[in-house]
Amino acid sequence: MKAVAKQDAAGAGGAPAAKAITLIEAITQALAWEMRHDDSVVVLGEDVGVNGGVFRATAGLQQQFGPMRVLDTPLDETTIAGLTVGMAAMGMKPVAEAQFDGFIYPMLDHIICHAVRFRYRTRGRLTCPMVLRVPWGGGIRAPEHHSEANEAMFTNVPGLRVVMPSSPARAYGMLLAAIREPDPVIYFEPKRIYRQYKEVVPDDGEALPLDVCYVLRDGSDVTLVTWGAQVKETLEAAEQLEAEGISAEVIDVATLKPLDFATIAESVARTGRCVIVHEAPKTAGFGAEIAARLASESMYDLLAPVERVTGYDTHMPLFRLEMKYMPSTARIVEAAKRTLAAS
Amino acid sequence: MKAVAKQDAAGAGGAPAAKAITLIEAITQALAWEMRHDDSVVVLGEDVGVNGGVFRATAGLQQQFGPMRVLDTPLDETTIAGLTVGMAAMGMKPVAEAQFDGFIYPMLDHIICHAVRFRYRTRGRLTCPMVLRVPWGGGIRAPEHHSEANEAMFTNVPGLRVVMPSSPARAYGMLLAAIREPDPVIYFEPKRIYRQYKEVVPDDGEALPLDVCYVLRDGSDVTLVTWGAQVKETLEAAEQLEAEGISAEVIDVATLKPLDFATIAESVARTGRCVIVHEAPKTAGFGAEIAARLASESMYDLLAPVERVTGYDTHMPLFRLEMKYMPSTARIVEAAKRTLAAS
Amino acid sequence: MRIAASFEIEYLQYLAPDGTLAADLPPQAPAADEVLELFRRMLFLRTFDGKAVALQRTGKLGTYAPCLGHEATQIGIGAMMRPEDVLAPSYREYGAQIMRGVQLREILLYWGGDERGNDYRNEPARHDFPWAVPIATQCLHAAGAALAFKLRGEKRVAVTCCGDGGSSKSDTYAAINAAGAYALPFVQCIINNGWAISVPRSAQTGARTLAQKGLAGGLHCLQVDGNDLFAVLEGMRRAMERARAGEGGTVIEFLTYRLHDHTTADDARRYRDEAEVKDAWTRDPVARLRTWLTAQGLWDEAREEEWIAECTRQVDAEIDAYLGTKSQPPEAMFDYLYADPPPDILEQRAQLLALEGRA
Amino acid sequence: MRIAASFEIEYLQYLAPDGTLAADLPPQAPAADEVLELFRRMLFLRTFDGKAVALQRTGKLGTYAPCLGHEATQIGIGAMMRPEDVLAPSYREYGAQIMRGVQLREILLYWGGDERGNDYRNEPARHDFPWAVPIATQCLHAAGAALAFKLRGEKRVAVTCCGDGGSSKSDTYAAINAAGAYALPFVQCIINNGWAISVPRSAQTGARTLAQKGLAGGLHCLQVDGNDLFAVLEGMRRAMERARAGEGGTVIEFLTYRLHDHTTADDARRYRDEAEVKDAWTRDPVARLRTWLTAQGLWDEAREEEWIAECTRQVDAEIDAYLGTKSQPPEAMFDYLYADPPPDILEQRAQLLALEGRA
Ligand SMILES: Cc1ncc(C[n+]2csc(CCOP(=O)(O)OP(=O)(O)O)c2C)c(N)n1
Ligand SMILES: Cc1ncc(C[n+]2csc(CCOP(=O)(O)OP(=O)(O)O)c2C)c(N)n1
Ligand SMILES: [Mg+2]
Ligand SMILES: [Mg+2]
Repeated sequence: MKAVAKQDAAGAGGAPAAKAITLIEAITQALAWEMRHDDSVVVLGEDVGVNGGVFRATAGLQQQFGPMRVLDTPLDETTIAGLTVGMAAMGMKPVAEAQFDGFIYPMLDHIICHAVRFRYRTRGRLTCPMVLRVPWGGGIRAPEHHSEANEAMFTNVPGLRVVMPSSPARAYGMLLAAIREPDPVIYFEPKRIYRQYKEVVPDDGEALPLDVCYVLRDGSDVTLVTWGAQVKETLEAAEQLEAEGISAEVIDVATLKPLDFATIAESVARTGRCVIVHEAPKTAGFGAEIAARLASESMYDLLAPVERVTGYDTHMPLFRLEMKYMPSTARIVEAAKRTLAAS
Repeated sequence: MKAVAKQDAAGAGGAPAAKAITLIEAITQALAWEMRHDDSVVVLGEDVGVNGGVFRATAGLQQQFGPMRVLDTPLDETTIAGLTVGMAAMGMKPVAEAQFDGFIYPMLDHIICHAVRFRYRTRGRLTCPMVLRVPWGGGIRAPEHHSEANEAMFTNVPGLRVVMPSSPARAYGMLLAAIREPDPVIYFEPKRIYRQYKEVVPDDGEALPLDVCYVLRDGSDVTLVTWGAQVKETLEAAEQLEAEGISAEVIDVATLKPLDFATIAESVARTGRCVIVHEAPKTAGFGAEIAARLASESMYDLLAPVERVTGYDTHMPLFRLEMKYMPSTARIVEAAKRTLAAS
Repeated sequence: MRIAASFEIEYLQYLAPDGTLAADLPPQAPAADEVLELFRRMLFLRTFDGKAVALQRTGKLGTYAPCLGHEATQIGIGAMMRPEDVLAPSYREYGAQIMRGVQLREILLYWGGDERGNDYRNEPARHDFPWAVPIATQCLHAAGAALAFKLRGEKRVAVTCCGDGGSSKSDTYAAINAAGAYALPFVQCIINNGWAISVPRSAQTGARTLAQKGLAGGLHCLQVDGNDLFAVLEGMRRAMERARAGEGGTVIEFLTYRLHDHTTADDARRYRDEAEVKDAWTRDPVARLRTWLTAQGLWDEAREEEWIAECTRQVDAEIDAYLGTKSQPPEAMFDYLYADPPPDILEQRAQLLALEGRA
Repeated sequence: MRIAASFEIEYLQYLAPDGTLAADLPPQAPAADEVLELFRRMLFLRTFDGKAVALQRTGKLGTYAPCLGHEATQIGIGAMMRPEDVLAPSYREYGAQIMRGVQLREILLYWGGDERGNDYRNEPARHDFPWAVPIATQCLHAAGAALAFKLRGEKRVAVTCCGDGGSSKSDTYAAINAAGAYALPFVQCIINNGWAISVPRSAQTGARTLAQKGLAGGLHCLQVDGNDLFAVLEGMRRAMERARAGEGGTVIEFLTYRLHDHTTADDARRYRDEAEVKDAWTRDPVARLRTWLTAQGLWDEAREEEWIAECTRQVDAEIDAYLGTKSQPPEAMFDYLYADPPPDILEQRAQLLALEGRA
């Protein structure tokens, strides 16, 4: 599956009448495609049926595929996770929706103790091809527990794949890949940019790889590494830096686990500087893993200390202060300049 | 609470008739001391009562303090976590036991969504002074799920304290501190060294700080950083290195969150080299955070790439292969030498 | 056929939907003037609820979960608790909370995105649990509180609420199980309003009643008409007395209806038949009690008008207090994180202040 | 008094502890020769169990969870399943598993620290779930399997087991709830052997029976004498028929007793009265059925001696196969991790090989 895929597939396909869609519409489009082409794909979660999901990601799917393919579940995340594992072990391809990032903790036991272990535990006799879709992160003025950036805790779990698309095209291609993947995938959806912009995404069933980072912008002075909704601020920062004559490369990690470190290392080998941007708290956030690999595998390339621009090591505040919590464009620009001043 | 405490308190106190005890006996001793001196301390968990815990950490406590202070719980980790939070919010100091590391995942929801948030959420009106004791790690030829090193997932959680003692004296002093701490503490117990050796630990009620690393051995060529049961192999590695004329400093992190990075940085400033050793899988293990901070705060001190010697990014195998999974003395020695060859 | 065990679950209803008595009032029913006072609280709650929705619609409040239709259940639950008891609510039990001293401005602050809303200033709410958004987790906290009371020998009861959706949650089952295992002074209120966002009660479980979930843990079980204040009070009275007498916990299912959308972020027309809502209005808890009180000669249109005006004044004053509350400074996100904040946290706090130009 | 709902839970027992009939055998009871065959399996299981414990005591096996006393329950459960059904066991249901083709060498490999023990080679076990150590998580997997069967229109039943301790676990409640909500072909066997390690059944819950946990989800509930093979078979028959007929799930509580320590790592004398164990032996499922079969003229000491000798031969052959199985090479820990292993994993695998001098 590994491939040099630095560009989105968008626009490349020959599907008819492709129209511009948002990130969340791309998710719906991918679900529908795969459900049309694979009978074993089943969608389940709270309010995913008639209501089409609280974010409308599954809008219309129950009407299209019926209540035996799109299932509302009882209100219990343990139930959703456990059912999903059981269904997957029996040869279905369940795509479960977590309603919000803050409600996934009761699912961890079944993911960590079972989903990622069935293949290993039974020496390949049973497997667990499931996808857990998780609307992720802050910035939508939602109530408590609706704005968590908790991807890091999954990245230490063996056997898992953890991805987070940040564009409509990547959302489409990576969701198709996630459903087709024979092992469990956590698919984080940056909800702040669900409807940020539209992009033409041909509905051609073309999957994207689940193990490559995307270089969104080339640059030569500093490498900005990020994922999810922060792609927005990071690209803005790169533009501001350009205005000041600083050339920033922007990498969307997109696939956190397994990590395509080669793409990051190659960039840092050229720039000598790296700023890692993420919304989750700094300490032991996934940025730490990237910085750690730089410290060991790219040490001699580094011209300046690795910077991390992240959420603070406190809780995501209620919404009056949430934007003060998150990495801002200004903080990214400042950190990038620090790396340039350092050497 | 921050203090320069590079030596154990062992031997320093004036308590009568101190005798040499194992790490697990030190835990029992600390529980008994604190229960004698604070009526609000209550111990709960599966089999902690008459049976004294499957590892015997609570042996004798129910006889001493009665069934209203030492409670067997129904067999449900969600229950244990939720009851603990509720009791703590009502002014008790519950010390909950998880029977094994592999069974704590159903507890995460109450820890992450509530225990660490009550103070924050209510602006100090309610708090959650609780301790979760978790027998941790592999190497005892136990069945599946009894040998997990899952500390990293807690370290990205704001408001939590995460500690792991690796000697009887530290086990005693840090458990007292954990119980007295007004905020929730995850107290990991490296079960492989529960009975590794005995040490005189005066039963004097003296707590140790919860935010310092311990320098177990001074050295000048390379800094070996570790925690938990791997302290054993790391100290052995330091001895082997010494025999080859290499002076290794050994730091027991002991308190993972908050991290006393200053002690590590100070050491690396002198040695210029760092090997981080842990049992958990490498990717996004807590070693990543330490390496990341070195990459950003100690970059100019580093004379060689930071090395991580860790468990592999796979599941802890069943016991026939478990020792092949864990960082061995040989792997640590080899990594240390690599850092010396590098510069 | 040998029978291992058999069970019966009682149903309580005194006031029929049309406001006439369906059964003799229980001997312990409160005096008419006390009932009148509770009715006033129901109207107060409804006044507040409507204004909170309006505030949200005009952008002055975040997402808000209305309690329209739940007035009898909520006010009745709060009314039967003593100050020393403890309440562990979900996110919707304003009525019960108001009875315990929670201020409207606190409710508004919380839904307005400000943590201070959970810092209830008045007793006895001050020792109650805050709103719990993760469904039903509060049920286990209440069981933990009840366990603390029992271990300390205190005569206090822990009362908790969850919805029909919440009754499916592992935590609710766990709380019921623990309450039974330890014979705790614990009351699990299951507020069955027919819907969990878009999922109807029928899709949550195959159980005939939600009350019977208590049987799984050996608790006492009751089903009551949650739109009948008398039934709510009587059900709660029995449960609280049992708990105080050391006889253990009770699960009460309150049958009511969510007359509004789930929250202001929801549009129930997507999944719910308007006819069902219309029908539910015929069982409105407020109208029903009004009819009865009017028949008793204790209420009339003039008194209602006067009282609504008074409610409006009080609610508006609280709204003003809410709107006049300045946001916390950004560094508040670091406060109350740890009793004893570690250096890294203090450093990040300083960084934030510097960024704000206030270093 | 108005009753919202009422319930009765039936208790099944046919063979009394003394081996005489306590009630007429059910019409659907298997013929005597079939019963005899199942009795032979019970003896086979007991022979294996004793030898497994001995293997552990001599250092040739890791921690092992014996099934002494559970023979009638386990063999009966396995006997009533069809090949196309699926079993999601805990860690102790060897009897049911053997009925489905799991080999003794596989059981031994698993407890001997080798993942290959879970790679059941024989049908129909090959599509069953592996042992589940995290208590009761398998119950939800069975519910998920049952949901898959229902969605695909397959006439298959998912059967799962947990203990009395496991009946307290959130997952068990969740499975029961889901089975009721979706009306699944699901059978939850609660094997009440009196103890969860050191915690007695009485400390797990306030419920009078464990069977009644099914009421919480609207499932059918049964309590059976788990030491009476006839009762086990009849209880399972009813549950399986209901499930196959699309009538939904059943919870069956099997009353049995853990005659051994919890595992070979446990010492039950620390917490359990020897007198209780002695008393439990008077209800031994094997002795009871032996008495009945002997009374029928179908069994005697000579036949028992001969069969035990045969069991010993078969078990010993399996033990030899186990002891003769070479450990997996260390790099096996990287295999079967991902279908498509990422480069980092392949690199770590290569590092391990290099360390082993096999690069
Ligand atoms: C653990 C968890 N999962 C999902 C949600 C999202 N959610 C909020 S309210 C709700 C429905 C609750 O329904 P019910 O329990 O009946 O209470 P009601 O809202 O009707 O009062 C859901 C699914 C949540 N808050 N917590
Ligand atoms: C989630 C979880 N918590 C704790 C344990 C440790 N443990 C193993 S067996 C057991 C007791 C189980 O008792 P029961 O369910 O009655 O089954 P039995 O062993 O009697 O067959 C416990 C606590 C575990 N395996 N999983
Ligand atoms: Mg509801
Ligand atoms: Mg048991």
